[in-house]
Amino acid sequence: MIWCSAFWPTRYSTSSWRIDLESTLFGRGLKPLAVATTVLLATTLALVFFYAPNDADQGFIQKIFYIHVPLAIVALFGFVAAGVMGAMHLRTRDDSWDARSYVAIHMGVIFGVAVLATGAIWAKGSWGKWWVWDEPTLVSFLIVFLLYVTYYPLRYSIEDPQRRARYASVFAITAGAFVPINFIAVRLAENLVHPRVLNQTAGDMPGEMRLTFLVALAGIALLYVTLMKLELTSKNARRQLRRLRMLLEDERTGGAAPPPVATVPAKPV
Amino acid sequence: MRAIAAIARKDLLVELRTKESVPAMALFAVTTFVIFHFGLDRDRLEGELAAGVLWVTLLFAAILGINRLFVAEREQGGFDGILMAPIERTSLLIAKAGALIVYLVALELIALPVFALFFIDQGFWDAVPRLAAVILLADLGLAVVGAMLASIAVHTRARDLLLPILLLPLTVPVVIAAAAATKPLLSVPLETSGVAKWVAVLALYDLVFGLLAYAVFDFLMED
Amino acid sequence: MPALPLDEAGKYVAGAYGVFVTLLLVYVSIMGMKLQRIEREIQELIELAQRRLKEHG
Amino acid sequence: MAVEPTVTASAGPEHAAAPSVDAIALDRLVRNYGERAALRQVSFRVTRGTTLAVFGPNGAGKTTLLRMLATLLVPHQGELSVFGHPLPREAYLVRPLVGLLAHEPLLYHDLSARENLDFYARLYGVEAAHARIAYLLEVTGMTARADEPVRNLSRGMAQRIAICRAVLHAPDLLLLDEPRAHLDPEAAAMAEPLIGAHTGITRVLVTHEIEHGLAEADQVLGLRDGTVLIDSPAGQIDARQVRALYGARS
Repeated sequence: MIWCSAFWPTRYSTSSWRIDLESTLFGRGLKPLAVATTVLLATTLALVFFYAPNDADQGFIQKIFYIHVPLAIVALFGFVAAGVMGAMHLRTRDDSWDARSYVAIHMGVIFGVAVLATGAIWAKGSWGKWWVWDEPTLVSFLIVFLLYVTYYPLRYSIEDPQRRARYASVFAITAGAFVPINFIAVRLAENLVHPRVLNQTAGDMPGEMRLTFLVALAGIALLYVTLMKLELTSKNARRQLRRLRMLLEDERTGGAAPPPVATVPAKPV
Repeated sequence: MRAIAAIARKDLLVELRTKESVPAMALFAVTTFVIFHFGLDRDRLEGELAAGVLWVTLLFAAILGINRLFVAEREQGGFDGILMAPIERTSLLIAKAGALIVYLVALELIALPVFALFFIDQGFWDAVPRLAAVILLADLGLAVVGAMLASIAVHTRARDLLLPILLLPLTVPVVIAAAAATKPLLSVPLETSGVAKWVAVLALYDLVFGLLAYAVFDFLMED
Repeated sequence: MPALPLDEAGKYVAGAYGVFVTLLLVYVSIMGMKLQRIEREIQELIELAQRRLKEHG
Repeated sequence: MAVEPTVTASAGPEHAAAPSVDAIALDRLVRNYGERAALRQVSFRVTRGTTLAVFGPNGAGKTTLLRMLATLLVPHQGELSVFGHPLPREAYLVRPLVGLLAHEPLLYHDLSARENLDFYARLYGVEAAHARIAYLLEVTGMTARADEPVRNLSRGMAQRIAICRAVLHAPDLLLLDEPRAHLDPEAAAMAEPLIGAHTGITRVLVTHEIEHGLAEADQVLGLRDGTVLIDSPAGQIDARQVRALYGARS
């Protein structure tokens, strides 16, 4: 999972999230990542519209494939990765893992919106209606999306921050395990053979198409990682500000450093 | 084991005394069948339509029972009493899932005959043995995921709203598999093709989420 | 369903990529607003710090 | 008067660890609630068999402290051990030794007093449960009302059943959160042999009745905003100093 290491904050300390004002910076590797993403996405667009041949039977409409499928794959891997981060949070009690799990799901849901939108447009273009039930991957993606959307009401309906982080992690793990099972069940239920175009990802695509697809996939994956790093940086900045405000407003300490607030990672079990 | 028996026994005793969950679930199911009759405007159902009506009704009736599962613990201090006791905390999950299976079976003992009476002409009773296996496996899946989600939802503010929206997507595979397995059993003439495949999917679901719920439950109870 | 003529298909493809870009822009603008909120909050904290310095200074 | 049947809790080890070990030991214990600290760097010790009285205004962290000793809350920082068992790692060894009498009676309203006690006896693995329950019900004068649902009992009677529940498994540490609340004098006298001073059990008594608390305590702990302001033997503290805890913010 290449992106897991990419967004690991460069100066990772086990107490990275413990707020004693010198905590970890998430934004360190952001600039190179952003540059790489823009370059890759630009090449993707160029390849899609000037290099990849038109699909034999779907024609020009098939070009949506290069955006729709990578978004779906990256979103799903993001969800499963969020489950791993949730497990890491439960094991190490380090709140930064909970933040990563939250942001990973948040990004997955945003990418999910794009997947469903582009999927609907593609369905309208090639099959004449905005939604098709006999398209198993689209249907199972919708179910996964409906599940992950409930992450927000779950998170905001728990007051105690420690418990909220724990329950969010349990959700991330459960939903992460759900993704493959859901695909199996829906795939078995749809007796209709998968339309030719989408199962081309199995590699029997002509060379140019596969190259374009792989570049697109890399571009979208990097986009996911960059946006996630951006979100983590902004969340961390806002959290630091809240700490700073508490520190300044608390007239009892009047600026003296109060005890660190975040939880101590218990000895890993 | 002692703790599981103690908690399950307590739950069933409270249910027998208050008759809070099962009657409500049964009434809900029968009324839903009537609504389906008018909604679909059908006097007789078979095959996938029958399977669909049956499983959608059972799923939503189950939600009523799951919503009530941990309310007594939350409102009457049962959580503190149990979490302070020298027991494996996962016994609470197993006991609650077990109690939920008992409620579901009680619901099905009432709802299925009514369903057959309303919609099935004949041949229902020779489908029952296989149907019972499918139903039990589905109940196990609902019970495990339901008990885990109920223990999460009960600690939140909007628990009656949160539980259904969390549970429904998660139990889609159960409904798909159960309905697909029930379809041949309720078709006229009775078939049995494909039932095994879907029973396998149900078993896989129960196994994965059973292990997962067991593994994470301690974290849900910790404070 | 026969392949659409180029101009009509083009509409859909443009629509799909358009949706992707707009979502991206919406996200960037939200991040922009968050950045503004952070700046304003830093402003407030600086004033608070100066006041705190005067009191304890 | 019924004779108290001997009680062996099959679940617990042969009662507490070696007698010399402190009943309770806290070292810079911290418990947060989000950004706010409920307990800040709390440290104190309680020797076996003694009674610690805990005083302090609302929100001082008294209940948080009790719940941590009852293994219901996990420490966020610092060390906490009961009878030498560090928490939360060895919570399962501590649980059979601790009894909690909280604000809530922790009883199921739809079950009768006897059924509630029977349920907890099964949880704690109390042998000869029936004899033990019968004895406790008689001592607290609740035998007559033992088979009605707890829902029908008054708050005072429910408190008596809660006392039976707290001592059901003969704990070595009793955590009492304002035990005499809702109890009339007669009931309080009845509860004396179970949770009173001379039972010899280590007790942590949270109360606002300063004179009564001081009289019963061997050691006094004063808490305010999660920090320890008073920690001294009962003899060296008078009611005036304790009352100062509740004054306006200094």
